[in-house]
Amino acid sequence: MSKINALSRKSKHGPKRRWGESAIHALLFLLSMVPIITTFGIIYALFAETFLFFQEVSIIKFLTGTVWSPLLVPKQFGILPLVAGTLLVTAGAILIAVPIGLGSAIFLSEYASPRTRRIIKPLIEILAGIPTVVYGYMALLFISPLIQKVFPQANIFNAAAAAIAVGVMTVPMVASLSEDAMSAVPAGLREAAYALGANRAEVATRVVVPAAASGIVASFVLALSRAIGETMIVMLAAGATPRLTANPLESIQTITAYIVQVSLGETPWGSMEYKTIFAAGSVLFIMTMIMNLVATRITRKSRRI
Amino acid sequence: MMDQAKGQSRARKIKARLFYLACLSAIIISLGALAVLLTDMFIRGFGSLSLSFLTSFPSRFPAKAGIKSAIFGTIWMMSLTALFCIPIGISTAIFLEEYTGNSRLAAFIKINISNLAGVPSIVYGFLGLAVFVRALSFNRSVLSGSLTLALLVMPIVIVSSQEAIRVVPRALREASYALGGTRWQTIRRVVLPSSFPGIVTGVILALSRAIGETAPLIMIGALTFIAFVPDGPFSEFTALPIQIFNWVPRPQAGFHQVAAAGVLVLLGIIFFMNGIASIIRNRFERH
Amino acid sequence: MKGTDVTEQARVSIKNLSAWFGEHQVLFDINASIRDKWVTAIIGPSGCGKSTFIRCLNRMHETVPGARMKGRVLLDDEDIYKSSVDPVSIRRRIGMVFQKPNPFPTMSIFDNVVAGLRLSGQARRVNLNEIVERCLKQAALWSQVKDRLKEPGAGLSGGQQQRLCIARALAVEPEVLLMDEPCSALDPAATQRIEDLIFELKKNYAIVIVTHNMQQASRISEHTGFFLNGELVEFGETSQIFTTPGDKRTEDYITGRFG
Amino acid sequence: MKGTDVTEQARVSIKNLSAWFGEHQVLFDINASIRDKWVTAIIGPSGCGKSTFIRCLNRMHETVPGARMKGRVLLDDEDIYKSSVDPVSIRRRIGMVFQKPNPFPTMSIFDNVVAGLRLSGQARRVNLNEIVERCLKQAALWSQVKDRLKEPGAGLSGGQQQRLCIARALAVEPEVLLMDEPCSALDPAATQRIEDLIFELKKNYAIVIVTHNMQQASRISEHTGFFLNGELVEFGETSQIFTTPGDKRTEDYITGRFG
Amino acid sequence: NAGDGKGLSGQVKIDGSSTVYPITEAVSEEFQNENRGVHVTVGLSGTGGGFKKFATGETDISNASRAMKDEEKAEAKENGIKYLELKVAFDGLSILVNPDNGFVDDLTSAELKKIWNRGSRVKTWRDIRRSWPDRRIKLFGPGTDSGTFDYFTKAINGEEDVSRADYTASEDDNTLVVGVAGDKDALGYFGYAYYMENRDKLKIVAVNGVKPNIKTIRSGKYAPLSRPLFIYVNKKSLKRKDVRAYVEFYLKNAGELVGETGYVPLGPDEYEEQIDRLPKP
Ligand SMILES: Nc1ncnc2c1ncn2[C@@H]1O[C@H](COP(=O)(O)OP(=O)(O)OP(=O)(O)O)[C@@H](O)[C@H]1O
Ligand SMILES: Nc1ncnc2c1ncn2[C@@H]1O[C@H](COP(=O)(O)OP(=O)(O)OP(=O)(O)O)[C@@H](O)[C@H]1O
Ligand SMILES: [Mg+2]
Ligand SMILES: [Mg+2]
Repeated sequence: MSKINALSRKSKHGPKRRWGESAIHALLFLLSMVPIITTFGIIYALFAETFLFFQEVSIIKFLTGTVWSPLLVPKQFGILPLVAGTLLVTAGAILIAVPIGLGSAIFLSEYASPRTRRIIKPLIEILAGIPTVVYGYMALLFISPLIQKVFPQANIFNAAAAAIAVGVMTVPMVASLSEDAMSAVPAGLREAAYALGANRAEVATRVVVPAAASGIVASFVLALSRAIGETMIVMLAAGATPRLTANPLESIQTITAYIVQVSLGETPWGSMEYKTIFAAGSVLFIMTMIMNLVATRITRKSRRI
Repeated sequence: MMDQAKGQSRARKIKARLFYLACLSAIIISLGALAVLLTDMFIRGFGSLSLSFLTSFPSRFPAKAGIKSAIFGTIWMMSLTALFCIPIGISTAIFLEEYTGNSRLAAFIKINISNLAGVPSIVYGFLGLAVFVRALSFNRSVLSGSLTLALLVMPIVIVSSQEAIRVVPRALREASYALGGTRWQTIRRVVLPSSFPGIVTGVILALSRAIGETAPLIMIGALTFIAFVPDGPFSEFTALPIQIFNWVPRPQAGFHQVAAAGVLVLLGIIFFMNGIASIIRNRFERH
Repeated sequence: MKGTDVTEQARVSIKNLSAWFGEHQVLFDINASIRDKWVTAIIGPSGCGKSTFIRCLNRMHETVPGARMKGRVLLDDEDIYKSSVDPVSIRRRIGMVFQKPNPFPTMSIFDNVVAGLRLSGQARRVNLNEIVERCLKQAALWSQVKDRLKEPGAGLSGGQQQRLCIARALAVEPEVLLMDEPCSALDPAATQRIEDLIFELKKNYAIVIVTHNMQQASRISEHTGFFLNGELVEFGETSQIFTTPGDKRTEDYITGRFG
Repeated sequence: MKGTDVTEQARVSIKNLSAWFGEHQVLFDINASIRDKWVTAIIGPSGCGKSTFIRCLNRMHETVPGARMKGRVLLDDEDIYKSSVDPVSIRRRIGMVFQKPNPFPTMSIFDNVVAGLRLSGQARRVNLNEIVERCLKQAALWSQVKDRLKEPGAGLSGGQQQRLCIARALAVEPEVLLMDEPCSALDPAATQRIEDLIFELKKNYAIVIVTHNMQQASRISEHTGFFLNGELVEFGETSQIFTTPGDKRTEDYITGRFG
Repeated sequence: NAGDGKGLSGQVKIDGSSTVYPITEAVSEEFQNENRGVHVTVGLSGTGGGFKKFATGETDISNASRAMKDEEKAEAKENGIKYLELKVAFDGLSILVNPDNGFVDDLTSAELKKIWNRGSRVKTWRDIRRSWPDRRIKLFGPGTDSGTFDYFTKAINGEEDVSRADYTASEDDNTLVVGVAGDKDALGYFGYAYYMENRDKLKIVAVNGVKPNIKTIRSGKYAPLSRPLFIYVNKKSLKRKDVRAYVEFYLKNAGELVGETGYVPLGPDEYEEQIDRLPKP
């Protein structure tokens, strides 16, 4: 055959190519270890100090105590008020983000014209780009006074204002990811439903949303973990009062806000008070990890159907 | 039978209408929130936006305060963050999609990544503090900050790159294999170019997230008065969100305006990055 | 064009139908009529407008963004495009089965069959078990799935899924059944079974079937329409079209000179 | 089975080939041989294993996760599955064209043609312009694209894209050309052009073409193999298979009784 | 990077209290304007965080809203860090109420203790003085990790970190301003500087009959709520030209700059005295 072919045949067993392929494979393998190393790094960074903390404070009391006042005399280390504050804000945020985000996603994927969608979707995604410091001040200067107008007994710092701001902040995440999931639902399914005499709303609720469930749930989970981990908004708007309460009109403190408070505060490093932030950080980490594992389970299950 | 088939009952029609209205109000609320936020920022901050605002260092006088050091710090930090997270993120995505199949290792890495995606940003602050600031003695340098943020946004890059790689049609890979392409050649010449728009979108998404992050930087001690431009990766730095956070709690009302102007600049940068992303996307998707 | 002289027994009449996607016209002034209790086959090369044509018959065409049409489609002498007519009710009277089997993946076999009834809220007024059994039997699927009605429909084989989709279409008791290449994703045995099924169904319905398989068209249909580039080149009795086509292009296509 | 008495002029010999996807066997003990400068057509109903068969001939089968095979495939008497053989070099010697035209969307027409050469690093050593012109001419595409070689390949029509893919396959100078339903996504005119092209190409190559169009098989091929459910029911000279098939199933299929 | 102006170059690292931060920031800004070659960084890690870095030699100067504690001194000693404590200003903690509050003009230390002490049962104004109305008080104060809180609890309740916990806390004094300004039954305490910037929105309360102002704070007459603010300087660093220049600049200009920030400067000769205390180069 021709010259080229002779060349190609000569180079085909060439050790160089084989070597290059495996070198690349090895390199990619090494770089892929970064996420695993990161996880171990986080565990090390949190748990080493946490371990020292629990040599001084009973872990049972820590997990079951209902008063958190490590910086007040008498010091008490019950993490529950911080956990409650975190969950209160998260729950409120989800109550806002899920319906608004999902509704927006359905509107974009089922009702809006492609043109409208092309314009609106990036606009909504901008909301996700606004630094959360800004939402924090919105919550304090704009949302909180509104709340006080409706509920005069509300504290100027309250969980509700923070929750609303966190909710608004996570709306774009839910909207954009859910919309992606819904757009990915095969056109065939929509057509099948239309052909059976379904109207648009029925197609959306009975066919598209269930078929996109795993993606939608994934967006909820992401919103949830962003809400749990949100720091600046709660720090600015929810107050700094650890309190075991379910009343969203009261001032509370979340785990994240506590961590920032201490890391900017006057507590001597290395003191037991300072170690509380590692213990609190560990609780936060474990909370989000459990949530993620559960969510992975759920999405995997709904994907199987 | 004809009666049933007559069509939608009134109730169905009303329900459909209400559902439509509910979705419509959801989108209006979303956009309304955006409008309120942006308007508020504009009203507060627009007056302070000027060339000297961009070219001055921070000051205790709101009228003189500027964001030069913050802008340079942010540029430094974003560049380094991109430098770390893009190659590692894309490599990991390639490895997971093209090399591992359904192995245990792949499953383990994937679980790790989805967990990391949910880890609160402040926890990355602990990591950055313990590992980069202390153990590796990078102190509170640009390097520490960008490594921390790179790890923080790495899952976003990985997952979106994975998705972009996954949707490259099998037919294209087969075409390459059938022409005698090796695995890496196929990835390099066919898979990566085709998934490029998706990867760029993911990277921009990740960097937009990184650029507004405050909490992890506070954790590594970056909340600092800095009136100089970083001169290397080991230089101390400040960044836009940090500078905003520094100004907002001040007693003088002037600083609140300056902070709002800082937010406008930050939004402008995010806008600009998204604009570039969509240009790249359109350019490549047309092909 | 030949063979439009069958209007008198027509269930569906198509008058001067044209259709567009955006600016791109894909159907040009189609006239045809669909007879009750007959199978009408639509053949033609890929992209000639077969799918678009039958999607105009139950107003599915308009669900595509940017798509529009002109002309009239009469179902029992009533124009289904009249503004007072609800497209949703039309789709209920004119059922459709698609090329790719598309059972609802989140629903069980049982729920798939009654999905149409549930949507319209009729489910409460009727005996669902009975309907599911009847429709699955009609679709020749009952014996294979009767013990696993609660399992997801996506777990069935391709041919079974397609029969499930047919059962689902039958459950809303349509008057006309449109099928867009229902066998093209199926193996020979499954194809055989669907063909037998069509033979049964035509006793009660007017059936329109798009197919790229000429042998299939000649086996199962009474009427055949041949489309080319958006035009209905020829429409008439199947036996006549396949033996003495009136148009050179039809002949070329049928004898496999292209397509 | 009949007609395996052609081994003497064989370019490719297939011996006791079986293939699986996971646990699912899709080819059963196939024996056949592909003659140089002849066109071998592979026909059979959907899902019978035609694609799997030709994908075993250039080791593309093994790129599918979970796929495996048994048996031998000899190219010029050398077993391509021998452990010392690099699959990459085999695929270079045995080119392939797919059912759906799949030009690389990110590359220009020019780059598409030379993609194979670039992959192997040969591009530097040869005159690319010459090769592009020769291959596009061979693929009967030169006159239509010579003024826009820098434009993206995806901007061409379906038939042009398919010819571009053929040109791309030719550029690496394979010895055997496998084509998996290359015309099924094309319109009649494009099909005609590809058939003409095959007629030209067979002067230099051994060609294997999968088709679901019996007429096409009879028009263009010297050899025909009929697959059913993973078995090669019949293999022999085309004229003989289409006039006096040796197997009842072949006859049923060819006369359109199923499929 | 040889530095212009006076030709100095180098890096001065400062960290510590957020209370002292505005003063050091002002000094640094002016210093940087004159010495572009020197890179001054002022962190905000809190007094404790600042001392941690100071005691390991990471920083040259530490801002402190309190004196160094024994364990912190011990750590510095362990690391061989010698240092100089310099007083730079006074801060007066102010007690504030809403301007619409017509009845609270002054409070005694005892009343404050009654309000703020651990386990306090004061719920309404009436619980403080019989003549005051029977409305709920809304209490605002800094977060438990701030220097202001530490100082206030020590001065009023007698022991550091002893306080009632059921008040509205925020780390951000500015949001406390918002809180007190927004509620007519509010009472709060925070730094004098924040009052100065928001005089129109707040009403200041005399303590033990003394209203805080520059004079009363500096003289200590505004007792017990005026406190000194410090910087700590590493002696080894002080041998460096850049650090020395910075510290001298600090003490020379503090008198003027402290006033701008809302804090209370020392008397002029007090700054002179401290310059003299600096070891000779
Ligand atoms: N959603 C769409 N948007 C724009 N053009 C379309 C769309 N669907 C089909 N077309 C175009 O309309 C024409 C007719 O398409 P149609 O699907 O009706 O053909 P068909 O005969 O059913 O083909 P096939 O046998 O491949 O299914 C084609 O040119 C096609 O490209
Ligand atoms: N990637 C795959 N994984 C598992 N099974 C497969 C895969 N590809 C094909 N099969 C199965 O292998 C059998 C043969 O498939 P093949 O694609 O070879 O058929 P074919 O004759 O080419 O059909 P068609 O005419 O539809 O292209 C079929 O039963 C098919 O379901
Ligand atoms: Mg079609
Ligand atoms: Mg095939």
